[in-house]
Amino acid sequence: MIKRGRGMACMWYPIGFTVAANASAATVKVNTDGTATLLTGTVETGQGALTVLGQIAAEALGVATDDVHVVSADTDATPMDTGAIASRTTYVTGNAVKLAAEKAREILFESAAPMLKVRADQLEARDRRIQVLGFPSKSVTIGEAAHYSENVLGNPSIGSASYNPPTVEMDPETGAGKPFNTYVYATQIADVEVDDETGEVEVKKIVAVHDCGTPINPMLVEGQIQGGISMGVGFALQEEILFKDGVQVNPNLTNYIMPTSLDMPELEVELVDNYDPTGPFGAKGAGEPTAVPTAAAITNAIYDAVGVRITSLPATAERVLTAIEEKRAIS
Amino acid sequence: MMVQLKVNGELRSADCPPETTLLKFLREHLNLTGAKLGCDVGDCGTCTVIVDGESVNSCLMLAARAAGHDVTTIEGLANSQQLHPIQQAFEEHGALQCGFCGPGMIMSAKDLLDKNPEPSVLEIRDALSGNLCRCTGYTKIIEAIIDAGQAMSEENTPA
Amino acid sequence: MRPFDYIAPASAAEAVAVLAENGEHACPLGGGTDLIVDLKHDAGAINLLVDVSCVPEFRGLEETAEGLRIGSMVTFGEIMESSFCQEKLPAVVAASHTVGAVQTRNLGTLGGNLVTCVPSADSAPSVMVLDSRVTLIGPDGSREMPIEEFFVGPRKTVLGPHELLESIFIPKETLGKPSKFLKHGLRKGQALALVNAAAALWLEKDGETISEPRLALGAVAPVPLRCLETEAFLAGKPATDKVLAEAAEIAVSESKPIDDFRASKKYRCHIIRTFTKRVLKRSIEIAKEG
Amino acid sequence: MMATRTTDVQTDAEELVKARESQAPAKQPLVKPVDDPVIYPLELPESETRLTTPAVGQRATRPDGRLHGLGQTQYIDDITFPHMVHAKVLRSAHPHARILNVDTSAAEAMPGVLATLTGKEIPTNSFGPTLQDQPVLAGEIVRHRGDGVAAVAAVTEQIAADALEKIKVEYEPLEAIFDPLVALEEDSLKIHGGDTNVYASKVIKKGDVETALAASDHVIHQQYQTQMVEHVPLEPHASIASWDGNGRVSIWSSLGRITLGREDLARTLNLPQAKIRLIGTIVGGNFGGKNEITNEPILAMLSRKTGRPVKSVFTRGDEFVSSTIRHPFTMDYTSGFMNDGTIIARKIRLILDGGAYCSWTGTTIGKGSILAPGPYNIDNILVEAYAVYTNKTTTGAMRGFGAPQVCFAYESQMDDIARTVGMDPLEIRLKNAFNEGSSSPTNQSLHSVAVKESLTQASERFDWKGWQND
Repeated sequence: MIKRGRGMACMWYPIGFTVAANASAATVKVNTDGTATLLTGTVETGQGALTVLGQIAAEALGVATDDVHVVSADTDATPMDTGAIASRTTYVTGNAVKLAAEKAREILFESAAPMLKVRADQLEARDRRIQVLGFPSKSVTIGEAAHYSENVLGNPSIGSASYNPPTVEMDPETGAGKPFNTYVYATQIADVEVDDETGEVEVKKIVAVHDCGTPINPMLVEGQIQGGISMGVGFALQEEILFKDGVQVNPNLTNYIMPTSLDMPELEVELVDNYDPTGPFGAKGAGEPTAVPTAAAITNAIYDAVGVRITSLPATAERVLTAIEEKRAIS
Repeated sequence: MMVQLKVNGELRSADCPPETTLLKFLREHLNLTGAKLGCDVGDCGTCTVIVDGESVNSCLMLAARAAGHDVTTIEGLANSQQLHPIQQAFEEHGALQCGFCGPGMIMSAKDLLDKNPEPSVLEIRDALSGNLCRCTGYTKIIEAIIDAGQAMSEENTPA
Repeated sequence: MRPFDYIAPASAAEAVAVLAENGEHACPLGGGTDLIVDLKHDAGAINLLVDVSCVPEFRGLEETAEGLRIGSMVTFGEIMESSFCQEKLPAVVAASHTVGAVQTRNLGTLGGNLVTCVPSADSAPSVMVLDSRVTLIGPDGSREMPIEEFFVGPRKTVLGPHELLESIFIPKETLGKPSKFLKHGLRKGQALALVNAAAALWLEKDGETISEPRLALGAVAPVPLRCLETEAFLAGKPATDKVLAEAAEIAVSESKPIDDFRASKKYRCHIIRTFTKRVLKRSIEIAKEG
Repeated sequence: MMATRTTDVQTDAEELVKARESQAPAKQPLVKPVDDPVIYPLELPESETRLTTPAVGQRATRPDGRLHGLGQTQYIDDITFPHMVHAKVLRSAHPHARILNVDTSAAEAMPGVLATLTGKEIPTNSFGPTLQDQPVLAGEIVRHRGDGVAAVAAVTEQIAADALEKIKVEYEPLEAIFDPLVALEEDSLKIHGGDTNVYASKVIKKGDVETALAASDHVIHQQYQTQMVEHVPLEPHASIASWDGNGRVSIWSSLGRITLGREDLARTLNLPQAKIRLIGTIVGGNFGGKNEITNEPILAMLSRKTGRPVKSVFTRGDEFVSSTIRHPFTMDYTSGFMNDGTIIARKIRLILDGGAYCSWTGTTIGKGSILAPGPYNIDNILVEAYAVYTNKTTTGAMRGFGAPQVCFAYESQMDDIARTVGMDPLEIRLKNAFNEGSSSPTNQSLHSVAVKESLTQASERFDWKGWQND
């Protein structure tokens, strides 16, 4: 018989390394036509990091995403970066990019101020223009300001900066300290069906609501969450490297069972409205935490469906059936 | 041995050892690197190309076996004016993350939509089950294929 | 892959001759979904592949007065797309649909799946329950036999050194016979079978009595297993849950499942029991639906 | 010492390979088509999402996404250089053994083989993000089956693979430990010497857990276990190294962190960092598995020996056996709570199966321990965590660094607590969840906290309250 159940799990997850320094540096150069180049030492590993970093630079400069070209991942050309790890890119590298872009913007403000006959601190950059606060009609284009700055004043608009999240060493006896500067939070809820004659679990739907601070690019955050859940589903139900005498017995994609398109449930993803004042434009991060609560949500739903507590992952059909039979034997 | 076949509408030929797979032939002899090697045994689908209108794992097919046949690869979908509707939809939906599964995924989608322009979600999932993706959870890929199917139907409907 | 030569003969006779000439060094190539994988791991003595996938005698779905002839090199994709198969052989179509994924089904062939002869071959039970016969062709001409006799052991068939599987024949009496195929794997997509099960049966005019029952199971024994004792028990019995439960126990006793990393023997026995009941029950429902 | 093969030998090898014409790939089509059938769109309009200001908050499309869809992205395996050769690594035949001798002479004698490499030739044969306990190629001891023992560079991948079979390695098998609980035992064999297999530990202590457990209305205990999991990036690890006439080496790699990668390369190769250029390309999936060097130093050495660019791409099997994987956790959770559902104590013991080498275990045990009590206000906490060596695949960074493991435990236990006191799973979580300003297990005051918001919003979207089981 098919039994249905639901289960929830929430989680918290830190951004960046545990206490250890994990700095990022960035350089932003505004070209004389108002476009810009961002140099970052991080690597695009699929998350969309470069798109997000470009959006952060664009936001700080008041231009559009497409105006910023991102150069990355070449030790001969790009500044140091701790890399695509620990869900840190948007937050740590993002902060470095924002600071670098702001430095470049300061140079633009200094050159635009005499053009507009105001003080630099009376200016803002938006919609590809540098304009007087409160008087948007009084403006020059960013290209005009950059050209004037570089080719007339001889002061090219370039900014470099770095960021390292502030932490406090942990006490070796108690762990007390501030290992991370910020954390994200999430809840996932699973709707499952369990075949109580075979132990097979079919995840029908997962609702996932995640906090990532400000989503710099909501589409990419959703993609992270959906992908993280697919890893969570595999962790919950199917995936396991098996050994016999120290030799892996299933080191291939035929016998290592990761979810295919037919094994993934319908996913409903939402973001919590949140803002972290320590992140770039309020952003935190989204990469790893997406995979964290899925397995517990699913095993809690299995309990709800058939009343058995799976304490050992993965919850394979055989394991679930064994638990069901043990429960029947007791009752 | 000399292998001659039609790739993306053009006659191509190259001399290759008989044990050359179609994947190796495309990548190393024709420099068409869109199809990828992900597992080399037909599990992951990153090498998917279309031969005579049917999608196949090019890592499991010998180039010699494909000789004289009509092969379509990811490089044959767009033209100088526009992306193929599936490529367009994948881009708009952010359906690809690391992108390594992308060319194979898009070729499987093309095989499906060429035969069934309005597939159900289950039919799409079934059509993609030979293309593993570790980044996306397949969600945005499925959404993109639904959109692409609609776009392709509209293209084919006389105004 | 290690170097080998390749030849694509134009006829069955030529294929047999080439194989005979080259002895153990030659190996026939069908869809390649198993063989190419094997060759990538270890080519052994093989240095010549004889591609029989396009040999005309091994191709085509052909309806004759006696039944349906399926060329051994007909792909699973072709079986699934055939409207005749969809109508008359739904269990074979369903089994074909569970083989690998679209790309492998477009390359992989019914004959290749049977010749490879792994215990979990998905297509085997579905054609076994339809009283299929196979035709082999070799240096000494051709011979025909019931499909059960074709399988000898894991990865071993009756095929002689230079013999090839030419076709699978399904007699007209079983075309359209109520049948069902079910598969239990570790996931839904691209699943290898832990157990697969096929059944075919008629109900007598009373709508209750089981007639000419057939049951075949995959991945439960060294070869795809036709459950003759279970069938003998079911023949003439009423189609009740109690009878099916008893039949399931007989099917378990006929099976010899293994213990491996995918599942324990105990679990496989449980699935054999459950799936025997389910596949028979669904077949009965189909028979009742007429 | 770097032994460089003479030009004569190289030329001989090339001649022999040419002689096997039918076996070596011809790199260019012999019949050049009149029109190249590859036509990429060049004049495509950009998506509005990329052209709109403000940029933040836009669902901006990815410039790399378009290239992925066109098949135009260049991953490492899509890059070739003139005269490039291919490397393969021989893996250990034992989970734990002493290497007595490695004889590569038969492999080197094969036509098409240009160079071999063993661990003894690596200038500094160790690396690792926390402890440098992992060899690039095993020198004296192999500690799991994924350890490399020798490498070959040859003109084709197949010749390189064939050459591996010609390498003779003499081993003295040693006792191996596969169970982390056995590895913890005092008299167990010590995989890296010393007096313990525990190579990382962590304690988190807050309040007085024993007193609070004694004062609890209810105490429940459960042990939870998780398994070894592989990242399965669709793109296997790949890299190319090319040494130039200025003594600089350029390395294209699927690494996700090039700055620290270059430090590791400089250390293992004993080269100034300025002599190394490390280029990250678009990585075909990382998930934590591409955060350490693998074959890069080997390829650099082989490039220096052969004078050729050298490429290697992991097979899918290498990916499982030789890259890092997720730590299995054995987790003992004891929770003390009151009749109203308030959790007042949580005592946790974590044992991490650390595999053969440390890799990112330091981060995993740290995050795992800090996060282990869950996002809840619990005044009395004790977490003790230990990572131990075993003779299995190296466990390292994987999406979540221990968090998915401990979340499975703490969230399973939350439901059991709810059931014990007769509360709904949502209510028990809302009752105990962090607020803005809550004190974390390490006494950190938390900001921008959103546990309750996520719980409420998810429950509404799911219709938790209106949901019926059937």
